[in-house]
Amino acid sequence: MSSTIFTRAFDRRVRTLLTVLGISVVVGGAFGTHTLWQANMEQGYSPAQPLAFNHAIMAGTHKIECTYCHTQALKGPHAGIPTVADCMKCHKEIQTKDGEGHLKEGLAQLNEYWRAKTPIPWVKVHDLADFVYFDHSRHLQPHTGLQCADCHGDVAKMDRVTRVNSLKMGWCLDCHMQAPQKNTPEGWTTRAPIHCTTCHR
Amino acid sequence: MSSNDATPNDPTGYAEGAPAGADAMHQGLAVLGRSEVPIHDDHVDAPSASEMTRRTAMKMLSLTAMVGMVSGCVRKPERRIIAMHDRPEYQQPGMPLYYASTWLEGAHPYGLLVKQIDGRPIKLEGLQGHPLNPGGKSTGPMQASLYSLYDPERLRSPKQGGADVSWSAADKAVVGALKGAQRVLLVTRSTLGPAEKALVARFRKAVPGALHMHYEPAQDRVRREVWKQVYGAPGEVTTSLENAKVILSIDSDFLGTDGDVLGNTRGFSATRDPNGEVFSRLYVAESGMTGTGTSADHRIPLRPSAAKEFVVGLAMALGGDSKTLSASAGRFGWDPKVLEALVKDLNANRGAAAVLAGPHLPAFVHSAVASLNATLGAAGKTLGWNPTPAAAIATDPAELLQALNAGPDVAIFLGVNPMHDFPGAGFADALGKAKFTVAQGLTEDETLAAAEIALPSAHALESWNDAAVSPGVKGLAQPMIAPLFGGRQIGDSLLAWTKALATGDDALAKTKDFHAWLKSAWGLGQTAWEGALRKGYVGSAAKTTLPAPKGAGFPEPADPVEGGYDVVLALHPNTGDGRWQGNAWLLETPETCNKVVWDNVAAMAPSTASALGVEEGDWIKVTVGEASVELPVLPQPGVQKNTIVTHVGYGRTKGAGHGNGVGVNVAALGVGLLAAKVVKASGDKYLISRTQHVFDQDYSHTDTPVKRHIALSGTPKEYAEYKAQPPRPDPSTLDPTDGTLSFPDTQKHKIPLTQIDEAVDYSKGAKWGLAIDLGQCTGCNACMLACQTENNIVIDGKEEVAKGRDMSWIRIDRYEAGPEDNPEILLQPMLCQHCDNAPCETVCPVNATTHSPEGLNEQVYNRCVGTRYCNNNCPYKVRRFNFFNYTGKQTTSPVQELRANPHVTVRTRGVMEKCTFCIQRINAAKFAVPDRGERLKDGAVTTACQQACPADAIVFGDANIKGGKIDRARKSDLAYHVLEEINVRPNVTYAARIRNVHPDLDHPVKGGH
Amino acid sequence: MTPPEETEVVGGVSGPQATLQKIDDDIAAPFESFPTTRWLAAFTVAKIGAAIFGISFVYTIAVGIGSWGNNNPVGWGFAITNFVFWIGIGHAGTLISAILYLLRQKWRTSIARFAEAMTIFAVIVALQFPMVHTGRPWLAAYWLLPLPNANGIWVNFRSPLLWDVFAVSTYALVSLMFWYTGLIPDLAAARDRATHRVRKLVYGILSLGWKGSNRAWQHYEKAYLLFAGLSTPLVLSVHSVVSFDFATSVIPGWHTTIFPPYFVAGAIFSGFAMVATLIIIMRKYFKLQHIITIDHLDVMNRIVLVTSLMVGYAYMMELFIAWYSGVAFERFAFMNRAFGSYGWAYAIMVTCNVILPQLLWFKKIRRTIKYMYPIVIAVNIGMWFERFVIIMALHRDFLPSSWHDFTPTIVDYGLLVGSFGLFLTLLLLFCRFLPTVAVAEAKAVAPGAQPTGGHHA
Amino acid sequence: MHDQDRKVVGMIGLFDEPNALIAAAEKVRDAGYTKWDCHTPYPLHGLDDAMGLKPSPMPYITLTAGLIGGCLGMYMMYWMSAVDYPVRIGGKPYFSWPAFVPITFEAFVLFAGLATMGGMIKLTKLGRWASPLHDNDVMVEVTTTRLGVVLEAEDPKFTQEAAQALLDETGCQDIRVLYAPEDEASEDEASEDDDAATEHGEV
Repeated sequence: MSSTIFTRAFDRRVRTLLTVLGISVVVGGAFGTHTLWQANMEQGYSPAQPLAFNHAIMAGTHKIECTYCHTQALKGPHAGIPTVADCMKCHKEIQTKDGEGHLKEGLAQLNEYWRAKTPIPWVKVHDLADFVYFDHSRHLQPHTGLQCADCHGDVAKMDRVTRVNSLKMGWCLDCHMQAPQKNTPEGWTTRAPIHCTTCHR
Repeated sequence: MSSNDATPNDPTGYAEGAPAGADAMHQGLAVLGRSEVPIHDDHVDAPSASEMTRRTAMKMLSLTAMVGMVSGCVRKPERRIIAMHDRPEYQQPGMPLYYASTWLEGAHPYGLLVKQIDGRPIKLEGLQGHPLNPGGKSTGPMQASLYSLYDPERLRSPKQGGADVSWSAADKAVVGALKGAQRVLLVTRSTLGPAEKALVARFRKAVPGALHMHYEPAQDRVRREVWKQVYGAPGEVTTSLENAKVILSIDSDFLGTDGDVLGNTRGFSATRDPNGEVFSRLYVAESGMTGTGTSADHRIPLRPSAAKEFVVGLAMALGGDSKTLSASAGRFGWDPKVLEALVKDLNANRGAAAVLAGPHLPAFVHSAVASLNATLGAAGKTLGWNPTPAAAIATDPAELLQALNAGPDVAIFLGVNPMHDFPGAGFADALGKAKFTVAQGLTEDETLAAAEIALPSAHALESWNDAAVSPGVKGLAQPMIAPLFGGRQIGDSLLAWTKALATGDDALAKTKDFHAWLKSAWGLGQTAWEGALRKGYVGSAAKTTLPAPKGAGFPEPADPVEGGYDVVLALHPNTGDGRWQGNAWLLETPETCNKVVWDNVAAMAPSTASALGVEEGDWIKVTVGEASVELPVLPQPGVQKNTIVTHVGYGRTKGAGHGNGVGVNVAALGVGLLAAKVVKASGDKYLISRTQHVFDQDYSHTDTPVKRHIALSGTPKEYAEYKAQPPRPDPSTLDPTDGTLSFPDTQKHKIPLTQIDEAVDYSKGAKWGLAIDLGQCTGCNACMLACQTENNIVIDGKEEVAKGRDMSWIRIDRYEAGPEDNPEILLQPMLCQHCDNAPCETVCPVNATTHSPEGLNEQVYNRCVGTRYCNNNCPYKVRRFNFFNYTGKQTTSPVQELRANPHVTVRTRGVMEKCTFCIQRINAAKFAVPDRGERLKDGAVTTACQQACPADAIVFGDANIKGGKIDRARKSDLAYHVLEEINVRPNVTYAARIRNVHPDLDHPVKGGH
Repeated sequence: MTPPEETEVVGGVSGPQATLQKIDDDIAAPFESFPTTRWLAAFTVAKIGAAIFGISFVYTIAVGIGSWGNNNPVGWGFAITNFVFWIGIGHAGTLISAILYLLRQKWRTSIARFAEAMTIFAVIVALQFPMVHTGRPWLAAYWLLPLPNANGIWVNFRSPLLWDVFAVSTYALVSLMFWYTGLIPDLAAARDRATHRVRKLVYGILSLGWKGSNRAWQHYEKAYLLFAGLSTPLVLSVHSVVSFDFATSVIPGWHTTIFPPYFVAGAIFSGFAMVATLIIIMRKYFKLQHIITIDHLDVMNRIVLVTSLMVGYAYMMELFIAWYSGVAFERFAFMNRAFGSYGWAYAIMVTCNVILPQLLWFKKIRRTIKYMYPIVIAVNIGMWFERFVIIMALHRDFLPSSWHDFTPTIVDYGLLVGSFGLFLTLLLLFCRFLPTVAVAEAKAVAPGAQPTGGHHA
Repeated sequence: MHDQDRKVVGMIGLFDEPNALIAAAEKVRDAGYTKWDCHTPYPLHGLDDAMGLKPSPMPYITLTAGLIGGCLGMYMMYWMSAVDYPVRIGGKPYFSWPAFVPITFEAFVLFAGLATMGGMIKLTKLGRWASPLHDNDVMVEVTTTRLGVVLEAEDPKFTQEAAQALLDETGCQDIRVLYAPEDEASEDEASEDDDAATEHGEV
């Protein structure tokens, strides 16, 4: 007699479908948000570099100060990447060979750049948007109490430099929003500014 | 910044490595071309090539150039840091270096301080302490020089017969033609430096038949000839207007285009404080409307062909016989009361008066003015004498035409463009008679295109040079960057040819290039040379006095023709004689008085226009002798009746980039002042693009004016009455930052301004404020161009401006009042007022515009979504919206990206922008000292507009410094805020202008004017 | 379109043929039968309009807002005019369904569903304009909401534009729920009438399994009443908030406290005019004259007349207050409104909104379709121009130096014309697939449908 | 299969006249039935009383949700503008509450509206499509023109005969037995997950 489509089985099917849909929307949304959350996308970026340079050896094993090579960090907005000539100031003499008597890979590459008189096209790891004006020297004033590693991570342990912090604005604000505190022996109390033109102009 | 901050340029860097430097540049460009970051619509692009370095050093390629590379990554595109191979001395990434130099593009070699970041010159300023512009001031064209440096239109290779050739091939061809040539014609600008002049002399020695001519398309040759005769030497009259109490200008735009405008403005503005020791009075009798006429206390519309009657009558009146003057006044419609006051003033201020006459007036007038000045005792007081001016007296164009018609073997044109701007007819034909033509210039302009050999010039900022700054002072110009397009400076061309021709001159043969020539000509030791480079000039100004004029007979010019028309072919306040016609910044900057951009128009009195039966945009035909041109009409109040004023240099067809096809070339008519026939011409309505349309601040739809009280002015008598008023009953009802009653309209400020919330406390740190003195502003546009350069402001073209979308962050509003034939003018520079109760901030839905704790109204481009609500709600309409991707549209070549100031974000489509009070400069000043919570000193920050303003009309600083510049400006009894009654609490304070009306004519004017 | 001639005079729902079955059949006829050529023709025209809208929209986004006539003083032009216009149109629906429901106006039954649908479509159309008017809608959609983000920045809750975001989205959502709630019993009826399996399935799913149970009717009726109660302050708030865009600014001609009531009255005015414009055609072509009677149109015309007087009063009042304030800028703004560059628009506005509707004082005009139709059309035009006139206050505000006129471009016209196309497309689809009159409600007020008190079988 | 082989889930009496239905409802109510319902194509005045239904709790749901929404809205604005990232705007305080009123109101309405919709769906048990009325093809009657009284077999007082008698007593001319669907008969017995079918008032 009845040919209705609205049977109990229909009800169950619709309900199952809705449940599955609901769960996938929630799970998918959470997964998508987590994946596309910009801070998460920025963290952990570790591109291959054109030259096999190893911070773990330089800053780790040999304990060379960061500013020995990144000379401008205390003086200006950009920390500065050493020029090939800067590298060669030491590496003219230091030409370490591996067990088989070959030059180490990075050194061989460096020599090649030096001979060709071309710069090294490093890949930017800590890359801020162009509309952000970050100044290294301002952040490395004594009273801030900041160390390079606070933002860049413990580079002295990194074979290849990895971005450990998102460097997104929310991350910046985490520090800038902190209450004033005494940071130096002289007892300066400062509070980092949080208004827009601090970083954008 | 003083010149002491300037770091000496390494003189050997470019000089020794010029070709390699150029190569490096080309490589750099190649990198740049590859790295060109496309202008994304959804991102705000910072200068993509921000850290390219250009200067010096063959080893260097570039420094921290961020190369956007396409990568398949979901992340942002991979970007590169190209560290330098080796770092040049002094260079710090992202930190500016300053170099002293000299600006050689005008007739007066002003000192120049070039700001260079990562090897790119990105901003030009006046050089503090320089003899010609000691305040470090600059003109608009000076500021805009950067545009032509990075102009992609520039010629990139020498050409022979239209085909690219190498420099050596081109030189070979030139030298080959010069060898054995009987008649050689060398045409240069009149502003050769001493070293170049010496080189020209050597060239003429090597080429015996060579004739050297100084060509200037719209020069003051006539005036200079008169001075030569009456003062006995080919010198130049200089001014010391700071000593003047009464100044009379007869059609001389001495604050805008005529003579040493920075010096004139500095001297004039020094006497314009109504509370100062001297408050000078300026009388201007002029034909058109100029910035000088705008600044006048009394302005007399003058038919330029009646200048003779004016001067003669005035001379006789000063001698006690005023009959001739009154007769002329009756005849030409001059206000007899003003003339009476003028004569009284001049008589009363002998020894403190000066008369200046415009360059286009006839010789007779100039000689009469010379004797008038002698009568007034101007010599040694208000007027001086420079026996060795930077500009030589230009050659009569007729001589040039004659020499060409004689069929020279070789004609060489260096840095001139007579094919376009030769006054009068016949140049093209005459040029055809030259057997071999050589032309050198920045771009392939009309002359270069017509020449057999066309050579690219290096820009003045890529060249070594020197200049006769003033008696006893020599200026030095040093290259700021290796030639971007492989150009060569004119001196190097001359040197190369002379070396090839002057056989047997060992010393010359050993001179490697013009740099070496210059260095040997200066003859300084290395330390002294570096000192000179560091300073930008050597020597100190010697005192010279204006000689007594000798009577010289000049023919009396013809009387004005009844019913005829005078045509004045004037210099444009921005593009001058047309030499900056390829400079789109200058083309888009509005003309001071009629606010026209991208055009030269026939400005005429509205009554003349109606007599001719024409309206704005109609065409007239102007006929002088055989020649005639058609011009679009602009009725402009204040222009003398039966006089057409237009500007020279327009109508370029080649090599001007955006300037090609802009305006009408009027050179065919002649030069200066001409008598013409004018009739209405047919033609479609022409779109005249103006940045301002309504000039009446009391504009109303009825007979009753709407009193808006935006730009305020008054007379001394009104000011005295105002000062005598009792203090306001309850000052506490007003904003404490305001402090005073506004002058002269006290009525509106009786409204108590209250606020429901407690006002934000700004007393802790700095509170930035700006003050503008309307009495000082001459409308020279230097602030606009300084702002444009500093803040990466785009140009968007004539059509966009016509739609009401001009992009300037600072504009100069102009208000006219009174009779149409001679209105009173008020100028008001208008920029973001940084209101404490900013209405724009409240309405932004995304917090893209906010307030800083230091009182700045901040605009964050990368947060802006572009609702335009902020600009709607801005009472001052100072916000500018990127309706299109203007940055992308104006950037026709990646080389232009080098021009951008890397410290200011480049804006893209859909983003609102506005004045930031040069936040990058504020931050730089803060970062220059340790962050110990100390207050910056007063004057530690200068905004770009303030730094450029030749009249010092703009002051910027921390209002919280008691007794500081801003504090003083705000406490002035002339200070007021525009639209104070809407309680937005602006941080820009204006000082009302006092017109120093002669006491006999001073009567309280009803209303705000 | 010319107004259809009124051929049969039907006494209203109380007509003798109006049994429940007849109501069902008549209302269901349009969506149960194959589309007529008329419908197809109308739909084609509407689709072309919608295509114009789509092209203009995409072009704007591709090129930039520069393709419009907007400039620096006039930051808002046609787009915001259209936005306010369509939001205003949307008000009649909620007003009819909510306020008249609360006031127990039974005549609303015949037009409520259609008016509600119109509300939703008008709001959909209106929402396009704030999206497109930034030129970068992807940012506008994402940044205008207070969503957590890695940049740690929030929106500005002080901005009337953000109030708009909340008000309009709440309004859209609540209107949609209200409309859908009303549709549920009718969808159930459609489900049970349907013969085709797919139709049955679709209507069945959409009806959420409505069974006409009185235990459901009890909560349903209460919920419907609550929706009406919520919608009433909401509808008043939405246009008040839209008016705050202008009223809270400092611009002379905008900075006016009368704006909220004035805008609400204007919205009802334009909404009713639009309902009348469309329903006159609909009742003719779907032969619903006995359900949507001339009496209903008469009542609507009276409301148009009343609201016309309200906006007329507002026009006079703002002129008076401008004069009375003594503020030079305010006085000028209103002088300029009447005599400035856009004086012609002001003249159209006053003529269409105040002068022409006065004809509705005459009963004959109120009850004759060929007379009333031009009037309601004129009101639609006039109310568009009212918003245009208000926004054009921007072209001459404080400083004469920055005054500049606004000249619309072809893209501006494309968006304006296209918005009607989009609206009609949605409306025609609605007519095609859903009951245009609230069936259950119509049945409930049919003669003999309710128990007579005291009667016992 | 014959009807008598199938499980009876209830009985429906169909009326054409509202007064008759009201009277019938009163009779069923007075007879002490608990699991029964009336089905009408439109809301019938007085039927709630006739059936003896308690007032709907909808208003409390709406009000509570609205108040929660309003408070959340204001708190969100306070937290975002004054706590998490205070930004100075137009010289106003960080917590400029007058400007937050419109959105507070909108949040009230939004939450209230959503809760009303949700509450209505829950209370009216929407989202359940299956019904013996569908199975026995009587749904179309009660959603278009006719009025029905349904007595459920779940009711303790229900027997086919008693129900028939009660409906006869109301003067009903069209009384039909509602059978369980044939293919689902057995399944229906054990359908514990389908609690809806056994719930009060659900048919």
